Amino acid sequence: MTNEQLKQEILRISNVNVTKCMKCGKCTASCPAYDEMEYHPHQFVSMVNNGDIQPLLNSESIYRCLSCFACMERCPRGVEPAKLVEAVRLMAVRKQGANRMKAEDVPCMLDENTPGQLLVSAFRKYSK
Amino acid sequence: MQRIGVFVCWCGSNIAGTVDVHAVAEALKNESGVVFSTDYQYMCSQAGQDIIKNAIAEHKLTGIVVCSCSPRMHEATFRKTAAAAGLNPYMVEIANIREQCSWVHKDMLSGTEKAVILGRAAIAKVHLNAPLTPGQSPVAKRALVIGGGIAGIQTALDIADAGFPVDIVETKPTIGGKMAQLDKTFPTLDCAACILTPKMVDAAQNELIKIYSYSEVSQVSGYVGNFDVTIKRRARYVKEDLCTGCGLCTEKCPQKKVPNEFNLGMDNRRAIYIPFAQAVPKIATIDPDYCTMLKTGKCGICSKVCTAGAIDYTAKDEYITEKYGAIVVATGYNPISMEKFDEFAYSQSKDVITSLEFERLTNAAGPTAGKLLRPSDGEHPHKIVFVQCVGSRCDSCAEKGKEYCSKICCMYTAKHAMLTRDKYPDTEVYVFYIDVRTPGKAFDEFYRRAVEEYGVHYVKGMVGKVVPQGKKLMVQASDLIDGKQLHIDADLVVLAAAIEPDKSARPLATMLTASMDTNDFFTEAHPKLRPVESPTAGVFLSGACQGPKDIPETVSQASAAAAKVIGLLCKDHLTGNPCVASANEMLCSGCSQCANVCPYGAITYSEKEFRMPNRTTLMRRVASVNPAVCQGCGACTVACPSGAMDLNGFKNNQIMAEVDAICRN
Amino acid sequence: MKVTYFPGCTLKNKARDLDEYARKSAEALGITLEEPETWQCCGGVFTTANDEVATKLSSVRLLKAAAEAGQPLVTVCSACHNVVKQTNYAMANDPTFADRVNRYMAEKTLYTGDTKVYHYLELLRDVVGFENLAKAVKKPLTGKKIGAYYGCLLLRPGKVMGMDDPENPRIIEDLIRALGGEVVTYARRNECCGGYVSAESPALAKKNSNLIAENAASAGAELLVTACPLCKYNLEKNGSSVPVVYFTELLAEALGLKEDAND
Amino acid sequence: MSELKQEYKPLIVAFCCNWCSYAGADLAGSNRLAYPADVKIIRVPCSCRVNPMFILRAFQRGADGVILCGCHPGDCHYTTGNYYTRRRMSMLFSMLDYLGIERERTRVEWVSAAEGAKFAATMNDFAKKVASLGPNKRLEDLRCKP
Repeated sequence: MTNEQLKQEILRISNVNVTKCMKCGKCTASCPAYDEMEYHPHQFVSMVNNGDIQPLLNSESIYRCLSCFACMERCPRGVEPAKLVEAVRLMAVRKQGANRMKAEDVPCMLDENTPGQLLVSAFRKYSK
Repeated sequence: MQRIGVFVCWCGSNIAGTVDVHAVAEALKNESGVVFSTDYQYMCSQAGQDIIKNAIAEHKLTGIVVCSCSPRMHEATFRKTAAAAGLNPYMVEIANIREQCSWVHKDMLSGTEKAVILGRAAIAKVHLNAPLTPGQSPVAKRALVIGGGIAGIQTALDIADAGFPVDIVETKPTIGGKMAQLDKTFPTLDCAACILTPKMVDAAQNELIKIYSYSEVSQVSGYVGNFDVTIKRRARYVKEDLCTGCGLCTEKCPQKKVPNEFNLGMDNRRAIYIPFAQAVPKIATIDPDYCTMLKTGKCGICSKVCTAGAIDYTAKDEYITEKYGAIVVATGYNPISMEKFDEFAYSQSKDVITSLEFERLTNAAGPTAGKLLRPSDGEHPHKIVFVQCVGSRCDSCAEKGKEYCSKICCMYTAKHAMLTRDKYPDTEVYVFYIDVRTPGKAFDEFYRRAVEEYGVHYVKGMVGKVVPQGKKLMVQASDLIDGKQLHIDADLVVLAAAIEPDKSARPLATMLTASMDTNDFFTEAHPKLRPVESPTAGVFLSGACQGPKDIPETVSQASAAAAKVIGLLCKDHLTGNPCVASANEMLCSGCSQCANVCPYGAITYSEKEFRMPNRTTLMRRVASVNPAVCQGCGACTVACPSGAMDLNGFKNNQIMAEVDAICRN
Repeated sequence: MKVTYFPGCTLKNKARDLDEYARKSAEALGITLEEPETWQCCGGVFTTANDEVATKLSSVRLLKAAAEAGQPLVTVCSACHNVVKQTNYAMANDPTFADRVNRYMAEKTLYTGDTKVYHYLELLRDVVGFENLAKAVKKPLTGKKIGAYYGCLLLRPGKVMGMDDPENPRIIEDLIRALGGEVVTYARRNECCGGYVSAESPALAKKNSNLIAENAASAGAELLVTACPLCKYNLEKNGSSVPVVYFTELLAEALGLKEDAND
Repeated sequence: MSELKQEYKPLIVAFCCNWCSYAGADLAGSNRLAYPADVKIIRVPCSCRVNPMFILRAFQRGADGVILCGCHPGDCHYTTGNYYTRRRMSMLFSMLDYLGIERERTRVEWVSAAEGAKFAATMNDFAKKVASLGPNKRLEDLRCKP
């Protein structure tokens, strides 16, 4: 896919209007996973707008987003960067054999208190 | 049947070059009602006008058509010519055969053909013209200024300077507005009080200016030149004519725990109070929400200590009615509530403050006597974070904040940062910005000085979260240039809150039938060319009620509004435009459709008695148009379902006749 | 009042307390919680992707079951609540999505987002009323300094959840007050604990959980209450200095139902 | 026959508001920006003065196209007149559409006093479109013909 096609695909999945962004950086200022991310919420907005999807697809950042929606809530422009992260991650894991998490990984993540909610959520986020 | 004269102008070769003017004059001679038709080199010249005048006399013309340049050019000229010859000026129609014919078409044949058609349309219209006389209305030579901030004061002073009486209505106990609360003013850093209070005193001492403080406008009727305004004078429980402003009562009042709104609640005042030392009028006011005497009937200390006998616990609201020729709205602005932006922890920590609160904290007359101290513990802050654009520039779908730029924040934040660094060089100052907007004389230079000379840290980025922890405010922010997330342990966080129109503006706009935009700012009659007039005739706009403005801009707009008011009050009578709407009462069903679309509130309804067969009568509700208020747009004529509403000069049958004439091949 | 009650997967095993005390308290407050005979997982997380239908179907079935019973739907777990409310919002406000879902399910009747979804907290606030709840309290939590921990899923996206001000929530605080406890507010109460990323990056979850616990402790909280099993897990796993309990447990305690449970 | 076709000149009525579009038309003239003589302008104080009846009348009398020009939204001399126009015309145009009148025969265009070039370009384009549609037969009332 060309950059433009990738961009359109992300915009279709996420239904985000990236042109609304005024580049204030409040999303990135709000992000609790900042330190673990290579690309930060405001960069997702700008890179999607520029069609630079490939680096995002290859980045660990898409698995570090907590989906806590802080960036969405605080964006003064209603841009919703979290939806872009989700869209890029889905584009990555929807590929055949690209599941991030496999059933055999589970036992080593468990301890006696691990709630089922964690596993269900993680599988939903990381696998298809 | 009209007797119509047609005058075709050559305009040198401007028209004659592409249009066969003789042929046009000849062709139009055959039109019904035309008794005279001629052409001439320059109709607008003295000789040309004489031809028209002579023809009117000689042929007893009742209407004339001039085929010439655009009516926007010479309609007024030819109307005067007609009037000079004793013909009603509104019996003149212009066929635009220059701008809209000879200049845009190349060949003589089609140009001439079109000129004839345009002439025919004008003739068809003149057939239906009726003489019109502009209405005249007297002008009450007194102005009302609503709002006593710097905008209202400046407008009032300028109007009074021209010799007209002005009344200022201010809801607070004193005039002065927001500017009285400010410390210094950008970009010259003169003290706000030093330049404002002399103006307040000027207003108080000017014999032509009457200040109704602690009052509000409660009713407006009438129209340009003739407004009847009812002003509610709220009971202040202190007789204005007796109080000397000595302030003894405000020291003796036992009710000490009233949040002081002048200091934005950062300290307390008494239940009887004078807002600040330089208040105008300097008269005490009793706050009925806190006064023990008014609430329980037990106390009365202020009355005992008042040597002037000015205290009156039995006072009631009073209403006065006054006639005004012009009204100026100067209701100003307020910072928005920070309630919905609690990611900045405004409700959680006293040390998160708004910029206006910062002004009070640095003001020598403020709660800390001008020392910059943390509201929570009175300690000197060593690290201050300023956050710009809080609630400004938000998208409408973000459901909080305002869509517009509040315009003044970049500059006052630069001022705050600079003054802090100047007075307390040991304090680190961060300013988080999205863009720094400094379009104004000496503004960008000012901002650069804050950065270059005073070492203020300007960070391109935003604050995402403020976490009060212990005595510190942990500020989590982005630095977009360095690509970092910053964590600053600040002592004070200052929010540049967006500004919004005062809440009183919306009901006032309804009373004045003045229009507002979606943000409740008053709309101007034209955004570029009539910026200080409301579309409602006789209502003028001054200051931030029209849009966010700094002091220099507010003062220039205030003076501009005053100039417009003076221009109006100078006239003894207002001559209206006779091309206004009028309702045919026989057809009107009183449905209110027309009033709903009228942008000027020119249409009113009344019950009228109509004669019916067999000597009976019938009461019916019918519309009537106030010709002094109607501006002649014609919106009502189309809205009217019964065809009762029509527009003089552009009547339905006139436009229809033009259509017919153009389509008659 | 009868409501359809959806406990969700975690409440059936690791978070039994959350469920058990919710049921007891409801009973004491005169609300009948009717658990559907069969139910599936809520979906775990609500994907914001426009084009995803299958992962949202189980929530739609649940919402539809409540609609058919003519009852509001009550959830307790923050995550379930988030998924169910977001799905319901999409069904009500996104006709294209609703149409795809309805076609996919191919049932006799269509579902268009009509079910009223309450979080148990909202039920307490809007149906029972905190004033009435205060009157029902038998053992007030007097003297206990309690901090509310909301996390992310309960409040955000604010427009969809419509539960409380996402930046300055007060519903749990009001509950604590109604139960007679002393409220401790602290700024990080709506910050994320680390969520499911703790599966991948325990360090991130540890950092976030610690920041939250520290902030609460420095504000003087002696106890944190939450509605989310994952929040509780992350905070406890990362050694929160402040103990964490479910809000239903606190509720049951104040209503005098807890000893009964222990008996 | 083909010669006759070339001879066909559409009849176009343009309603222009006094404050913006009529001034824009004047500016087109001052700048000598040509457009077909088929366009005949009627001056109205505001685009909101144009009663849908006027447009129907023009079609009835044999006009092939009717264009209505007003100030840009937000710039109306009377503040809100052009908003009324916009709503009324969308109603009228959908009714005309229903009656089988080609959508291209009617148009609303915002032309400011400074947009002489836009005025001329608009008229050229509109005249071309209308010419390509051929004479208006559907609404023309032959009884009105002399």
